[in-house]
Amino acid sequence: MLVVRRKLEIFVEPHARERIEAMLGASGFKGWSVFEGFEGSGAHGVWRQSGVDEKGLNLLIAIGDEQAAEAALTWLGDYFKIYPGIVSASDVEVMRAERF
Amino acid sequence: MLVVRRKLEIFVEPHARERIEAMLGASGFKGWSVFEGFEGSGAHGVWRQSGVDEKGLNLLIAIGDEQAAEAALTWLGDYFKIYPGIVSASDVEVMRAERF
Amino acid sequence: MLVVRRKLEIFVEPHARERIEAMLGASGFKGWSVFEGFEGSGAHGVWRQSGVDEKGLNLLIAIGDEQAAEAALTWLGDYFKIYPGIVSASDVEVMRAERF
Amino acid sequence: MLADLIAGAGANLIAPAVLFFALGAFAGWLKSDLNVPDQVAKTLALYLMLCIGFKGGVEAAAAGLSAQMLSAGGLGLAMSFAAPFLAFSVLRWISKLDRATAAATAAHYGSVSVVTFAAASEYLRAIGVEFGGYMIAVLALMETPAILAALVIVGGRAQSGDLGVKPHLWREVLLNGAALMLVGSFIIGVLTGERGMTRLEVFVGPLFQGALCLFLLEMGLVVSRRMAAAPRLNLGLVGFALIWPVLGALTALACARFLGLSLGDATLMAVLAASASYIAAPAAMRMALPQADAGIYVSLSLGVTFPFNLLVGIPLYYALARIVWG
Amino acid sequence: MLADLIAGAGANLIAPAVLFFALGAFAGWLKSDLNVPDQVAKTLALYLMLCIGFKGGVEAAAAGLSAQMLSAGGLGLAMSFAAPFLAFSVLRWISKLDRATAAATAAHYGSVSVVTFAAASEYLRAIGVEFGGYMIAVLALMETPAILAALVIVGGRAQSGDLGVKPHLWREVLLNGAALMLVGSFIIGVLTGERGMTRLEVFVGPLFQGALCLFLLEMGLVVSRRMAAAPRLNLGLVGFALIWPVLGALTALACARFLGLSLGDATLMAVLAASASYIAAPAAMRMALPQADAGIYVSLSLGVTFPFNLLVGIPLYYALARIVWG
Amino acid sequence: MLADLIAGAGANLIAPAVLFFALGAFAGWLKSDLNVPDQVAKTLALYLMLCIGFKGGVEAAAAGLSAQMLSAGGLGLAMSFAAPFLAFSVLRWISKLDRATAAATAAHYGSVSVVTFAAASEYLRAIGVEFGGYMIAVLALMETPAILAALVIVGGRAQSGDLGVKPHLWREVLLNGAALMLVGSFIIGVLTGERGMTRLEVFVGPLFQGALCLFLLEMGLVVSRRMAAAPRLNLGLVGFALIWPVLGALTALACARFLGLSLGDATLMAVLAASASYIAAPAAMRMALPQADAGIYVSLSLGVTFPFNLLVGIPLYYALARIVWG
Ligand SMILES: Nc1ncnc2c1ncn2[C@@H]1O[C@H](COP(=O)(O)O)[C@@H](O)[C@H]1O
Ligand SMILES: Nc1ncnc2c1ncn2[C@@H]1O[C@H](COP(=O)(O)O)[C@@H](O)[C@H]1O
Ligand SMILES: Nc1ncnc2c1ncn2[C@@H]1O[C@H](COP(=O)(O)O)[C@@H](O)[C@H]1O
Ligand code: NA
Ligand code: NA
Ligand code: NA
Repeated sequence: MLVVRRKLEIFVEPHARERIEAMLGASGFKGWSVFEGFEGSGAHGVWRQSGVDEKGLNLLIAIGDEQAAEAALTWLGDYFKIYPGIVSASDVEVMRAERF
Repeated sequence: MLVVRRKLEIFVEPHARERIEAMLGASGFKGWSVFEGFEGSGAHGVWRQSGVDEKGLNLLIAIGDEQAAEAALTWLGDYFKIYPGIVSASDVEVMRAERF
Repeated sequence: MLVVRRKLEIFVEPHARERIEAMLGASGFKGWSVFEGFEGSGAHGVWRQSGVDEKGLNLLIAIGDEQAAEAALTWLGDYFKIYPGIVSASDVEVMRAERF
Repeated sequence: MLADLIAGAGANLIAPAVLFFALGAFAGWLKSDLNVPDQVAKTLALYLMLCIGFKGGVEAAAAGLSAQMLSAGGLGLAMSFAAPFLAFSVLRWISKLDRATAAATAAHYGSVSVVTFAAASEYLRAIGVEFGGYMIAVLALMETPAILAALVIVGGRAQSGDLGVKPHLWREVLLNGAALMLVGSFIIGVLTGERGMTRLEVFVGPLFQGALCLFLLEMGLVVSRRMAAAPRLNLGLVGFALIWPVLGALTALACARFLGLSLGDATLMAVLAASASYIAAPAAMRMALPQADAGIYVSLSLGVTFPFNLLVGIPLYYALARIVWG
Repeated sequence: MLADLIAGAGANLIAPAVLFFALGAFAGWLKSDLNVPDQVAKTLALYLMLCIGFKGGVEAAAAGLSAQMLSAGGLGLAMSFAAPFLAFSVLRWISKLDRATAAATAAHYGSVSVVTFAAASEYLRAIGVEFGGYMIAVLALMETPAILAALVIVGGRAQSGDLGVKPHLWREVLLNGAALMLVGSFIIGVLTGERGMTRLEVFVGPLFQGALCLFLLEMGLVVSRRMAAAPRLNLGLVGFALIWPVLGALTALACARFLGLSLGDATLMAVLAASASYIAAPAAMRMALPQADAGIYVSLSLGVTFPFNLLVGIPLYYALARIVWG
Repeated sequence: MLADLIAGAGANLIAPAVLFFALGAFAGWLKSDLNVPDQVAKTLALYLMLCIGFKGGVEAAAAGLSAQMLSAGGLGLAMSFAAPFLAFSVLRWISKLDRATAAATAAHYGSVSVVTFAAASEYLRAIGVEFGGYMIAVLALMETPAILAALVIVGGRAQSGDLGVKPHLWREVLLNGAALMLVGSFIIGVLTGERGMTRLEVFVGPLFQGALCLFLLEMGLVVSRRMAAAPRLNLGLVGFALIWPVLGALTALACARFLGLSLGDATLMAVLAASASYIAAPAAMRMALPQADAGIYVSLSLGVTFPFNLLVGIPLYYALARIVWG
């Protein structure tokens, strides 16, 4: 009853959220969820969500099939050449294969 | 020192949170954590947490043993027949086996 | 193009956040992201973020190499002997190996 | 008369709160990132309940029990419970909605919108028309019966079966936060009376207007975001969302006249009948009738009826009331 | 006298803020989803600190240095540091609490609750009793010593060992946000004096009451949620949480009388002695004494003593003070 | 004259809002956990826009169109577009910044800071100097041109290529939430005029001061956190961040004098020229020039120039204006 699918966890600056959601849809993902980060650190330094300056981080979680993940990772490969952030991929098991 | 356990990530509408927490306890999970989503998209359309209307999404993360996960997935299989949301399962390694 | 790295998901009380971030850096992680929990349950009872009392939970997600994960898990093993919380480890695939 | 009506409508349209709603709708339409953070919007909603409830309670305590009050309460209860049955039939007749979605939509139109009520009472205050504090109690009474009516309509057909939804549903329907805040603040208003009011005067008075502006800004944003995503609203449904409120208001005015309510009370009664719930009802319907299409019922009540009432309905119902009251 | 006491208690019980606390507790007990979002609740807490600190500072600047002020400060410091040692012994004697939990609980009762203080000063203002602005400085002075005392009591026994907790702990104890806000606003009040007050009058004055209502609503919710989850409170512990405050208040009144404080100052002194911390102390204890059972110390201070003081304690201590002051 | 200047500076430094900024900076420096939650800070920013815009709109409506208004608008537009070219050259000359970082920094200094403007207008109000409501429109006009200028400077060199950033960028630049709120509230102010003001008087008036205090507290925290993390600010860059504002202010004063603006308008014009954006510009630059170093441009504008203007600049520019205006 469980089938294996790919899960992407994409960490990006808030300004990219909309573009990346559009990309996910275009890549073949049928759904995704977005969460807001609180603080963090990376190659571009530390940040903390404050409401005063523009800093922040969104985590987009998207579960989909192999092809969708492939397409998204290719796009993100280009994206991360110039913008901050990271993406991780892993296998997860889900129910209702037709939904992903 | 690390042992393998099952991690469930359950994405559901806020009104179900309490019921699902009760179910997790009954299924044998000894702990779980809940996060609030910011926006997302799925078979039931797009949503965004706004504070004005009732939209929203909760992510429940629960790590437990095989049987607990099995029981929860069975319950969720029925639940997702009528309510929006998804669940993903995967293996993770944890310390202190007796805690899960 | 994708390489395998270790992902830690660390659930701790907010007062520990700063210390654990320092530890992650010292362990060799080059980045991490922090999220705020909403409610949850565990061996130390139930909690809910309220703004009135001091309760709360932070989820730190850190992706790094095997050694960094090893070092962090050792530290956390001691930490969880006396403080509430859990950690889970799993393998994920990332791009740009040199960044982790 | 007509000139009056137009002047009234014009005055309503340049009220700051209404303009902030328009600003929000405009910004949402342009896909600007303007938004009121969700926790703040939730608090503003709570705060509006507090003010409306508390002020109503203080005034009700000062006025004491009256026959008008009982009449208004009875009328409200009856309309809220009866309306969904009628709305259900009309919706099934004019559209191809399935039973569940039609029942859920009907629940929304039988129930009421607190923000529409708030905007209406500000409108009446601005033009100096008096109304009873107990109208807040009527508002509270009208939230729930419509939801129960929808459940009666659908009967055994609800799918939510044995997933343990029942007790949660009852709690959601009867004890949802907004309703409790409204009723609780009303009772606190009754208990503390004028003494309490002297302490909270600034908090519930001049601040209220500003908070309403901010909240309506966010509502405008939510409305235009939702309408951009709304899929299948056909002409029949949009027509329903525009005409039902006016007919509801007329019915309420007729009954109110018959029961001898005052001009202000009757106008608010009409506004309540015309308004559609966008918080309590959707929350209950998501739980109880998950097979119903939320895209329909929220789009209609929040996306069509709410703006219509805010921009046009309120001054219109008042104008109609003035005609009836002579 | 007794009639006065009862009247005072009655007046307190129908103060809006107290009633909103009751509403919150009631809603929580019914498991309603009513709640004040956490970021807003945190901001309300910060805002209360700002108001209390700033108003106190302005008043203290107007009054200048005085012997009363020094006496009150010295008394507060002494009581806050001494109380935990006594409370620890009592707790070990009447209950089977382990050393760490007993010490942590003792720290809570030596420290103070700012919201209780706020409610008490509103109570005094409402009945027209004056008190010195410097009492806010006393409040600030009393937050920390009790926490240090608890660490002294437990001594080397703390487990937190070599995980680098020390510097974080000191920062938490001495520089926690709430304390800094209170002291900072007090100093700003002293520096800007009446000129600053004219600018912030509305912000720190009439608004304060309303914010207190909202905050107490959320506190009521938290209290009843916590009590529903609280496990092992035996009669001895509950008795402690009810009787210790009264004895603390009496001791404070006696000392205050001896030192010649005014009626208002003495009442607030009693309230401070009677109140138990529910922010600073738990935060420090979670860090420093993780082996102590937070289920005990927070349930007692927030779940039992806080409501007791709010509903009964404040008018009671004032009545006792009036007896002593004649 | 000098005595006046010093007195003015002193009065500014003990304004509550400035002191709360200092408290925040101090708390941040001590690494206290004091903070204003992000959603509330965002709402405060929105609220400040609402107040500034609305009040300006009401006043502008009362005053009607004037030549001064057009002059001020034209001057603002011209300065905002021209400044980045000059700043870019200076920055390239005095520092080793790469083109992208220099252009991004230049955009910040051509654009403006609303909070600095707010603090300046409070300063003028406190000392009784009048200024035109249309200065808010000038403020709004000055936000964007500098950002466009930076894009012109970098030209084809932007890396963001074909990732679909263009439409999002234009929306960000032209329709960012803060700008829309400011302009929208200004228009609402114009439309509702005095009638709207009577309704919102308390909300946009006495409350504003308090909200500014809370917001500046958080700004102080952010500034010191950021400066603690800031890496490579050399003397040249810090010098630029201190001297450029003064030269900008002087230029603005000269032009304003030439165009016949009033003392108050000219002071605000100088403040606008001297201030550097810390919201609109960074957001646009992160999108459009991701290769530029945000550590540089935000640290300079938010970490150096903003505090300088708040603490020293505002009274200084006013003093200079008084010298010029005689
Ligand atoms: N190894 C990592 N693990 C988890 N989150 C990361 C990691 N690296 C970067 N991030 C997140 O992504 C943001 C931007 O990354 P960077 O481009 O490396 O600065 C960081 O501030 C973190 O919030
Ligand atoms: N493939 C997916 N990946 C991540 N989140 C999803 C996915 N599908 C659905 N969700 C989340 O679950 C919510 C409800 O799902 P649905 O029932 O498909 O509308 C969506 O709005 C998303 O927030
Ligand atoms: N098995 C689990 N799965 C997910 N989260 C957990 C689990 N156990 C504990 N937690 C989280 O960690 C917090 C502290 O854990 P504990 O020390 O077990 O009380 C809990 O309140 C949960 O938020
Ligand atoms: Na209705
Ligand atoms: Na105490
Ligand atoms: Na500028």
